[in-house]
Amino acid sequence: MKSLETHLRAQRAAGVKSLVPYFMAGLTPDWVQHVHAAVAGGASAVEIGLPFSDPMIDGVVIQEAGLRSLASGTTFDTTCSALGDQELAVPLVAMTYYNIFHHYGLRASARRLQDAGISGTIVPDLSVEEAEPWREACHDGDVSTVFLVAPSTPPERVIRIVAMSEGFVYASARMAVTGQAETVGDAPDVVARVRDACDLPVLAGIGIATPALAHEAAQSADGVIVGTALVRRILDGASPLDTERAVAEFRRALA
Amino acid sequence: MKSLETHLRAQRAAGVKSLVPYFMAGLTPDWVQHVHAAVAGGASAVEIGLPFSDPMIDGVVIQEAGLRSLASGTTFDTTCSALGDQELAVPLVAMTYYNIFHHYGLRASARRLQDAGISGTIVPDLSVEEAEPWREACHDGDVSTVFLVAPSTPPERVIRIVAMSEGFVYASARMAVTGQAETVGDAPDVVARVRDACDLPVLAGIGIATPALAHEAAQSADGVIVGTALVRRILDGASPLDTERAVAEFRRALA
Amino acid sequence: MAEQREFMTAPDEFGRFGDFGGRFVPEALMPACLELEEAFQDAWADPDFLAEYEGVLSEFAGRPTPVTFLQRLSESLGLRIYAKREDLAHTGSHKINNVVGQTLLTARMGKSRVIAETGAGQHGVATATAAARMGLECTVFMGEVDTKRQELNVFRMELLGATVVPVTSGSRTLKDAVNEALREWVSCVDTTHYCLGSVMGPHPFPWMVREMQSIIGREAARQLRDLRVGVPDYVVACVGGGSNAAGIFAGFANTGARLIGVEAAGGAAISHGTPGVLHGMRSHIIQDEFGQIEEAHSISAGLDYPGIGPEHAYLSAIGRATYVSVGDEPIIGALRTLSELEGIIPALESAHAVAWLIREAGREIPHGSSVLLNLSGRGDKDVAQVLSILRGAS
Amino acid sequence: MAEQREFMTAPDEFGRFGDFGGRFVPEALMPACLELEEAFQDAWADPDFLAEYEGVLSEFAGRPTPVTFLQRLSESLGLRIYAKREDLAHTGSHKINNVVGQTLLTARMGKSRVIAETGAGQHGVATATAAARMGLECTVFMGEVDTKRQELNVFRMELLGATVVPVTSGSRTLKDAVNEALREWVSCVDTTHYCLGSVMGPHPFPWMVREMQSIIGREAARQLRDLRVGVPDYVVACVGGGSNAAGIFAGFANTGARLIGVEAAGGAAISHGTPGVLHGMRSHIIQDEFGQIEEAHSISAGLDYPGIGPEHAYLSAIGRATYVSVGDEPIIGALRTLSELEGIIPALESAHAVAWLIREAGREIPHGSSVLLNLSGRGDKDVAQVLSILRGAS
Ligand SMILES: Cc1ncc(COP(=O)(O)O)c(C=O)c1O
Ligand SMILES: Cc1ncc(COP(=O)(O)O)c(C=O)c1O
Repeated sequence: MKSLETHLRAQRAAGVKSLVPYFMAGLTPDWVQHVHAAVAGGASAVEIGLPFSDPMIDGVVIQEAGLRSLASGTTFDTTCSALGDQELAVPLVAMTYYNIFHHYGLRASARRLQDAGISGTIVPDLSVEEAEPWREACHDGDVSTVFLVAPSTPPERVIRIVAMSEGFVYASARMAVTGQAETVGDAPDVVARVRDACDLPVLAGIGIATPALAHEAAQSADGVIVGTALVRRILDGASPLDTERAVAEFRRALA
Repeated sequence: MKSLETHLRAQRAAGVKSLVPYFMAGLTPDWVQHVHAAVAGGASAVEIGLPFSDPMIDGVVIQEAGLRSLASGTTFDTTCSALGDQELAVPLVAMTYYNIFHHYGLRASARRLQDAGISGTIVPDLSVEEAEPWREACHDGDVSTVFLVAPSTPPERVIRIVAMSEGFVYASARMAVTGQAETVGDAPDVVARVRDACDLPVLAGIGIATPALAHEAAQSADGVIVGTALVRRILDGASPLDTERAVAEFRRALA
Repeated sequence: MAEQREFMTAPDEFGRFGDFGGRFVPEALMPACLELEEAFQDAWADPDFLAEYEGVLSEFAGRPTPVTFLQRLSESLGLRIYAKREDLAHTGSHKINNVVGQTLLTARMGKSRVIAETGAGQHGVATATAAARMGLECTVFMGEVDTKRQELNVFRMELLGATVVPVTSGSRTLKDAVNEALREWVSCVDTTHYCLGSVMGPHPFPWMVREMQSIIGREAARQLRDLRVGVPDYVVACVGGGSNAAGIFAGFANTGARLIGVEAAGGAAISHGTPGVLHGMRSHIIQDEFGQIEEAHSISAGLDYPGIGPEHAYLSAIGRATYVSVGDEPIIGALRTLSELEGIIPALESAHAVAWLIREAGREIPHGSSVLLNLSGRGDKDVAQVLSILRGAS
Repeated sequence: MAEQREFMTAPDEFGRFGDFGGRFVPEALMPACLELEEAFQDAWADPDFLAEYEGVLSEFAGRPTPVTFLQRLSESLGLRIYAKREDLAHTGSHKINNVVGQTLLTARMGKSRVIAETGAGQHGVATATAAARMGLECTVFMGEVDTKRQELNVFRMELLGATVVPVTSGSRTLKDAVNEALREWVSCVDTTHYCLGSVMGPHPFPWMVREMQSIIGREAARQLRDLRVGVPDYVVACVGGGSNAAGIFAGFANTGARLIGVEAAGGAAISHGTPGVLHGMRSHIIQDEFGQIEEAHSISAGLDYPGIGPEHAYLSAIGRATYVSVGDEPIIGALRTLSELEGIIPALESAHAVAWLIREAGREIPHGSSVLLNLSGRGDKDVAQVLSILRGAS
């Protein structure tokens, strides 16, 4: 079992809901401090966005963050270098689009991630049908490949996806791109369907914008992923301390 | 024999070349004075243009004169009224497009012309094929219908045209609209072809812009028609006295 | 077959349809008109020429154009409406049919150049197109006002190798462009054919252009037979000079179909004009009390003509066809309706026929009637104008 | 027949053409892609559906489009050039073939709405057109930059009842419009079909769109047989996403004809790109050293795309087709040449294929060769741009 799964299973066993905040690599000069702040605020793991020019499943906030980050020269390498120097108490999961790894080379990417201490990836445009080469590239190391289940995913596909997913299963709360929503959407239903199919930790994400929604989603899920709500604050000028407080608020809501 | 032909034959018999200047009715408030001046200058007859909105065989000068005249309210009636009051020693020939008479009524037009002392018409868009109704309307009175022969007219048509033409035959000096030219063009040839076909007086026109050209054209023709050269002067502000002098110059060249 | 036809046969030897038509041109042009008449008659009786003409229309110009059943418009109006799709012909309207024929005839007559008049530019573009293909020189006369309103069409003609001459005489619009083309023709008639754009002008133009457009009606008649519609109750076309209407009427003149020509109210020579003589023909003309020709005014440049082809004046006089008129107001609405319901943006000209259908469905036209609508052209050329009208209105 | 074909057969079960293609989309869209694949396969095997598709293409969209022998261009280049006239199809390009098929499929799937991306507006106008005819709701995503450059096309879509959404993300051009359409699709996939405009995107789009465009090649092959040209030496088409090229290549893939795709130098995914994953497919993509997608830059908006359909990447890899590129400079000249010699103003996209012919006649292409040129669209949409370029240059 790769370390990401071990970690999250341990949280679940301990009765702790997992909280996975998302940050866009390179968005601000102090972006790494936000990652530390999130850990300090109670994150169970941190999702690191590697910016891509054409983020087709991201809403406007994360699009904007990605463009800003790209404009300041962020690359896969600069991100890994920045993270490789850090000591972080929780797992890191890279979120990006497949072309970044495809272009860098699959084995080279897997190695680079591992060297940087990143133990998982979420690649939303990498369907299970296309994932074999990437899974193989990651096979020998400790980089887990997380897959999403969507509200539209039919039962047969849920089985297939959870069979491939490592670390946890990402339960998409709604048919939508990343953003801030006012309900937990289909999260309970999707989580239930994933649970029927496997025993992996299941984290709900997409639109979980407030501590209250996180609390509600975590009634069924083993945890939540919170992206846009935090990135929005950073775009608006939030400091690492602000981030720590915001994450802590989510953590309290999950308690 | 209608009076126009009688008059022109008499000139020819007397060894006098006919000179027929053209004036646009209503072009200036004193336009009738220009007609008198032309007679004083030695005109054998005067061609009176009745303005028409769409003068398809006229060049820019006469077009402009026509539009100005129309803008000042000239109509067939106002023209006839103005002329009806005059005592003029030479025949008047109305030049216009067929729609003017067609709209006024053919018989009514013929009567109105005659009442105004106009003894001929030149209607360039009235082909011999279409002329029967007009000729019939003019039959009982003393209004002659003059037809044109063009450089392009083949011999059979020359015969047909001269057989219909009354007063004189208008020998078109060139394949062109009214205007000022630098040669007599095809005038000698057209005149010769008309002469071969009939004994009517033959007057050359279209582009006879200078006394020298009039002189040259009259070597073969029985006379000339001078339009644009005189109208151009009036558009530029010539007085009746100027017109008289200009006509006199043409007259001298024909002596 | 010619013997059985009662309507829309050839005119008499003077080019007259009843009291209308004829040949009212300066003597300088008469020989050219006679030559053209003879050349046309000869060509039109020559199977090789006809084959070439039809070949070019099918291989170059995209004929046959389809007949499209307008299902959604039909449902909304309670009619069965079939559209003859001249909008799909090369250059975007029926005008190409005529110019293909005339440019072939030009070459057959040994002439190397064509001239043409144009209003909005459709006939000019079509002529420039056919001339380019045939390697003929081409000069297009266009009112100066129109060259400014239709700058892009001027440029299209230039791209096609034509020279566009802005006409600054008279009202500087279509009728003056005709005058200017006639003036030019006088001076170059030996080498140049005047490629007139509608069923107007002196004989043989009204007849020749109708014949060259009658392919519309012949195709449509066959297509409606194939669709098992047979003879429609109504055949409806817009009328500027009248060539698209004449072309489609020709296929149905000797059937029981009611023929309807839709004029623009501001250029409605039959509805508002009187008999007169203009541009070489006797027909209905919009003129003032003194016989001066009036300017036409329509939202659609192609219907902005104060006359109408003489055969239409005749068909109206004998009651074989009916001419109605539609003002500018409903035209944009009709264009939008056809666009939204059928995915076809019609030319503003053609939208007049649509507007009449919308107005009269269930009134003049009983519900359930079958209608053949001639969609004479596409609206791409008009989109900028429509946009500026709608913007101005809002 | 399918058994005999070696090239341009169906992709494998994952939608791959060799190493290219596939289905790289968010899981939320996978069920829709699978549903579409099944619906397409089912429809495409259903004679009733095929009859309806072909019926709409012929009765509504003007198919078959003619093949025109370009006599004067042929003489000037020392070749025998035949043009397939997609410029005569309804809405002015081959794009209509695809959207007619996809909108019929949309209705068959019980969906009531389509969305589409568009660059210059051709595919958007085509989609809005077909949607109007079918009574489907239609939303078109268009980069904000393009909505300003192509204001009239925006208005055409609106006239056709579509909603045009300006895309303000990324570079605000075509590739961002695709992203935005995909984002929208995620949120409405139950009721909405994404009507993609070229042989790109996730499986089954590249295959389905090629099949829906292959009518071009099938018609052309038959027409060249009828003209006794048989199989041409070359088949030449411009390539943006690659749908018109795929459509015409499909008719000749299993003959000896050389297949040539002409890319715009500024968007030449095969000539200047490398394998990558974008918009749901693995193909050749123009990208920087970090795998970020670069903006394409071409004089013709329709070729302004940093990718290419995966089947072209495959045909290039196996050597069955050759991809060349032409810069912006000769394009206007090529457009003028075709206009002046043949009376056909081509789309700037199609002018790339013409420019390549002009450049290579007597060089890459031996004198005397027969060439089938796909004239993918008409240039009316481009005339204003050409005018401003020529004005700027003078
Ligand atoms: C599309 C279209 N329809 C109709 C007309 C009117 O001409 P006609 O009455 O000769 O068909 C024009 C003239 O330009 C036109 O462009
Ligand atoms: C006329 C024309 N040709 C070609 C193209 C390029 O698309 P494709 O390569 O899919 O044929 C376009 C795209 O808009 C187009 O409008």
